[in-house]
Amino acid sequence: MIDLIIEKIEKMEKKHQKKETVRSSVVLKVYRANRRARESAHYDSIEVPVERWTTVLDALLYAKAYKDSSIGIRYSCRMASCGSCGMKINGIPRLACYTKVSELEGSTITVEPLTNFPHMRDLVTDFSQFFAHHRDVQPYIQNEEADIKDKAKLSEFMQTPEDLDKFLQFSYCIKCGLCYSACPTVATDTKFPGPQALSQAYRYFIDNRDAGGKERINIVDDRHGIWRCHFAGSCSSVCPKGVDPALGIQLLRGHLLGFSKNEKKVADLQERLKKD
Amino acid sequence: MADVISHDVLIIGSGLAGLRAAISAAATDKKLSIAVISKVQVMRSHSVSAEGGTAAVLYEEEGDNQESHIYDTIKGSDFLADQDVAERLVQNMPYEIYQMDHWGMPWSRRKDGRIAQRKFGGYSFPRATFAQDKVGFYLMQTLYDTCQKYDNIHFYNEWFCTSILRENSTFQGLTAIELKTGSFTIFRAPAGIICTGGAGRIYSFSTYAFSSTPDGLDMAYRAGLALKDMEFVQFHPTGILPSGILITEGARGEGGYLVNSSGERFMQKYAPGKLELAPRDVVSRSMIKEIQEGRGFKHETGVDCLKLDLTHLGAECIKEVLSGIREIGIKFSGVDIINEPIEVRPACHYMMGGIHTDVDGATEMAGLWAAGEAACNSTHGANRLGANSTSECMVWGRITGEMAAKYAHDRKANSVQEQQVLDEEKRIYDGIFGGKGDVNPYEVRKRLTDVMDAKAYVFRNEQALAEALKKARELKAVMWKHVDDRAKEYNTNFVNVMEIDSMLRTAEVVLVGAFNRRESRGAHSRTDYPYRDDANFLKHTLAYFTGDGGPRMTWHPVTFTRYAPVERTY
Amino acid sequence: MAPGDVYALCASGEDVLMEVADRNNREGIKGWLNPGRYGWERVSYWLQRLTGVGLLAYFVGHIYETSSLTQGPDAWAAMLELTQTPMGHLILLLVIGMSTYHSANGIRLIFTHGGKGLGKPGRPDYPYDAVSLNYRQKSGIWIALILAAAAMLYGASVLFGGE
Amino acid sequence: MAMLRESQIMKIHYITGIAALFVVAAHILMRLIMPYNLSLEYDNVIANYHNMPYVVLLESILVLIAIHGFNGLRIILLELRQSKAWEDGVTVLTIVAMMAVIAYGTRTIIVANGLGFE
Ligand SMILES: Cc1cc2nc3c(=O)[nH]c(=O)nc-3n(C[C@H](O)[C@H](O)[C@H](O)COP(=O)(O)OP(=O)(O)OC[C@H]3O[C@@H](n4cnc5c(N)ncnc54)[C@H](O)[C@@H]3O)c2cc1C
Ligand code: HEM
Ligand code: SF4
Ligand code: F3S
Ligand code: FES
Repeated sequence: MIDLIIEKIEKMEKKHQKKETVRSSVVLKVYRANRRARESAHYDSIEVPVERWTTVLDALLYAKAYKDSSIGIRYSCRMASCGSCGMKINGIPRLACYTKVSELEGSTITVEPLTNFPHMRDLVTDFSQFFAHHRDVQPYIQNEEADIKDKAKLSEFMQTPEDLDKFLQFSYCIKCGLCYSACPTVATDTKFPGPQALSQAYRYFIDNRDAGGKERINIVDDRHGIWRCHFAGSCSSVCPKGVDPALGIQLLRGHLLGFSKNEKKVADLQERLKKD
Repeated sequence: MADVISHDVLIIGSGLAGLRAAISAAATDKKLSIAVISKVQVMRSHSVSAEGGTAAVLYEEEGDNQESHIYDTIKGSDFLADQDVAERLVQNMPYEIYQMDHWGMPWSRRKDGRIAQRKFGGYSFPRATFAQDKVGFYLMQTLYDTCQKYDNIHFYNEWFCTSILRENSTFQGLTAIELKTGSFTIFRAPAGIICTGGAGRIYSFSTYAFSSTPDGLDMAYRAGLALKDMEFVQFHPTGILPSGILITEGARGEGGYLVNSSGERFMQKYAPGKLELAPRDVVSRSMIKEIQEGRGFKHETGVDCLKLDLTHLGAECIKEVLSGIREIGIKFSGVDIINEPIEVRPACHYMMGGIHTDVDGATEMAGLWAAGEAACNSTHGANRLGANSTSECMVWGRITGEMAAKYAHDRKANSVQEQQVLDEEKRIYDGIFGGKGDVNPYEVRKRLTDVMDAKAYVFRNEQALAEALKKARELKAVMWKHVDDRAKEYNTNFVNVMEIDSMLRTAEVVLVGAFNRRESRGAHSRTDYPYRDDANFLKHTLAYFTGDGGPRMTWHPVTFTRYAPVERTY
Repeated sequence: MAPGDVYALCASGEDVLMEVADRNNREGIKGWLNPGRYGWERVSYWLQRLTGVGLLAYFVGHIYETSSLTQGPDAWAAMLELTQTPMGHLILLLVIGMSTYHSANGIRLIFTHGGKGLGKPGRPDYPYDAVSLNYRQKSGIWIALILAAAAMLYGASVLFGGE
Repeated sequence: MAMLRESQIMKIHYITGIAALFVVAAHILMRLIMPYNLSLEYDNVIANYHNMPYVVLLESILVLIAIHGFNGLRIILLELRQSKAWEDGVTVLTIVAMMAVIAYGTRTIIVANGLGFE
């Protein structure tokens, strides 16, 4: 019964999301400032033509090519896989190349740099600390066999599709920083690794090829570590790739609290299995 | 003079090739300091867009063998591949696949826990190793994360390299601009590896990332290195409209059909043996023929196209192994491939050509190597098989990284030639940043790429190429070089203008090469010379920089070790 | 400064410098002001905080209030005169609501923080809906709010209805 | 200061939270066995303080909530600013405040326990 009601509610919400409005032009309200040059911030309004499939990135690049070429913006793949173009669009962190103008309400679109990242220029922010947080959680396989020593004996670690599913979702992360920008703890705590790094810690922790663990766990079990997440969920609600960092964080915490047992058996190399 | 930063090995570009080279150099000699310099942040490189697979022979016990992979590659290349290079690729690939597995690559798995492989165009065995349909992304992630283990790898995110510094023919370093501050800096090192990727943005309708411009190629070209086989541009059959974003070949590998407006699976006519899984040049040509003969669809933008039908695969299969392109279809084309066929058209996808190297990836300059798509070691000849490119990046990334590290081991960075630095500073700051042009550079870019799309597409002919060349040279001569944005910090306008400058030169090389090659081979198809001409053209094209004039063209022999050319049918 | 300079600063432990380099553009607690952008979990986040701090303040106040007992009946009566006013009752009512919400939501959070009730990770299908932001969690928040409202109603009937 | 790992501190936080729920519930229910106003009369209150189980209850409420509440405050303050001075200050401050509140409350209990019975 309850499940049925819930399903109904979910459906209603989704229908709501799907709305598209086609316009022929929109006004981009672009945040402008050059930090290093100590320029003060202001907004520029630029009108650009749009079509049904125009993304906010398309619109901004059109503005850059034909209206004001000095707009500072970071972009690369234009297909939501490189993570360059994160910015606040109408107040919410999103990927510009992944947000169609037709999905947005109103004919003015406000674009601002991601909060919680040091600002550089216009829509561009500094990711150095974000990347450093990622590096700090030791995001790599720790295993004696990590580097293949004997090229004559090649084999893979055995990993069933079920083993894969345990971490696959978290490896969708494109390091776009939207979650970092949305998280209320990151907003005040400069030492908090943030949802991206913490969920990557879980991604490697739960991978059955990883034999490390203790050290990585001790890194996140810190005064400014994993416990500073209070399940605000904003990270998961803005993540464009379905990583659900909030889930990864809570699952890892489950292991720290002893709620979940670590039943991970470190995978065997395929060849050893065959010999047995 | 500008600030100087010294390292032992400089790696330019942080795509698959660059990262693989970095790890291999760092692991070869832990005492060396390795710099990875890239104009984008590491993980933003174009390689993350690669979708379908990485070719390797893994299951010999199940019927695959390396000889067959070698032959498929050579045949796919229309016999223009250097055969020793193809051998090297195939022999090294299994190791790379397993090494990636050990580093955490989420390869898709078979039920028995072993690595899964899928069918891909032009192969006689399913040997595209895949991780859903985000192979390039996962490879990049695995390499990037593995790089974090090494303290001797230093990343220079968002530094735009502008020129190679050299003494006679020995590498000495580079000049680069730090985007964040705008400062012009010299990098010094005894060894360097160019991994700057492809140049597909010289076309408008292209599957490439916006950052795939030819500035890396151009840098080598201006330093006197040859660009090889640049006329061979691969058009991938399935770019979606209107953006050109790719639907992976894996979609056809999993069983997708191409259909024309009479609902017919037209590949039956053109490649009865392999159907949709014929090599890309064959499929793209068939598609254009269908369109020319009036059996295409019209997309709402007015562009001709055909449809890729995946509806018969079923929702579960699509969600499992083609989730990425389903997302792309819904988001960028408004089509859920589970329910509807999706409109596609051949799009510029890969540059077979690049910086001329030998089988080890060494360039003509001592101390300088090239790897990945930027290099042309002639693995792919006139046409690359899908899934062989990420493979190439891995194999030569590793080889060049190792060789550069060994070379740098007992060498010190030399002091650089001051004059070269001053000249370069003059070229970019007086010539470009301080330029007095009044034509909008972005308009120049649009014109150029539109011309390339129109005249140097799947089918080419003498007249069209001549027109395109004329147009490209006109654009080059127009007074357009200027930068409106006067700020030093994060000046992307400046970067764009420098990219456009390199695009003009590289497009010219492509067009001259295509003009000179009066035959049809692989991806280069001339309607006025419809057949392959082994007597006159079984050789590589080389282009050298001559200053403001066009390129100086010469030829280079192809290496044969096992297979004599035969007619290529599928 | 070289790229990664902030990282270098973190590593060298120069806290003060890092703070300056880093505060730049942090949203700060201002970010709480528009929680509607993000959804119920975000509301739960700051309500848990506000009620926590509120209860702590009340708790300290309550200890002070009861300490007047030690000075005899007169002091106690004087204190009651101060607290047992309509205003005091309103505060008490708020405390009832806060503690009900904080406890109920707190219990949910303890499970959640231990990874329970969130669903399992797995292949995400487009359109990506995070499993952790599921309706079990959302209903948990609503239930806490409803319980708080109910407790406040009951409390009001005791506090104001008794006369 | 790092005598406890953060995970241990948080376990204490959760346990004290849940335990507080029970004792506070008991505390409130005891006020409801008689009309609210009556429950506040001096003699009735003092009577409570002579009831040993109730004293234990009050003391545990005091300790549990002080630990839980001040640790909660510590968390919030830690997240607000980060520098060694601030963080050390916060840790010391919350521990001192916690102990002070417990001591002060305990004093009330002890004194009230010794207060006037005929
Ligand atoms: C959509 C798409 C899908 C593909 N799918 C597959 C597939 O399934 N299988 C397969 O095998 N291949 C595939 N390919 C091909 C393959 O992805 C590329 O060939 C390969 O990724 C190239 O890698 P790279 O390392 O050489 O260069 P890139 O990844 O392009 O990296 C180039 C690097 O050089 C840097 N750079 C460039 N210029 C400069 C400069 N001036 N200064 C500083 N840095 C510079 C860039 O910032 C970037 O980091 C695909 C290609 C596309 C376009
Ligand atoms: C009665 C049962 C209670 C339970 C189950 C409970 C549980 C919790 C939980 C789960 C948290 C969140 C910790 C986090 O997000 O990391 C929390 C925070 C907090 N609690 Fe309680 N609590 C209870 C009572 C109280 C009381 C009575 C007080 C007041 C003295 C209090 C004060 C706080 C404070 C100040 C916080 C910090 C807020 C934060 O961390 O965001 N709690 N509590
Ligand atoms: S977890 Fe999601 S939002 Fe966060 S960086 Fe990764 S992809 Fe972006
Ligand atoms: S938004 Fe922040 S508080 Fe936790 S659930 Fe996400 S990391
Ligand atoms: S440009 Fe790559 S994610 Fe938007």
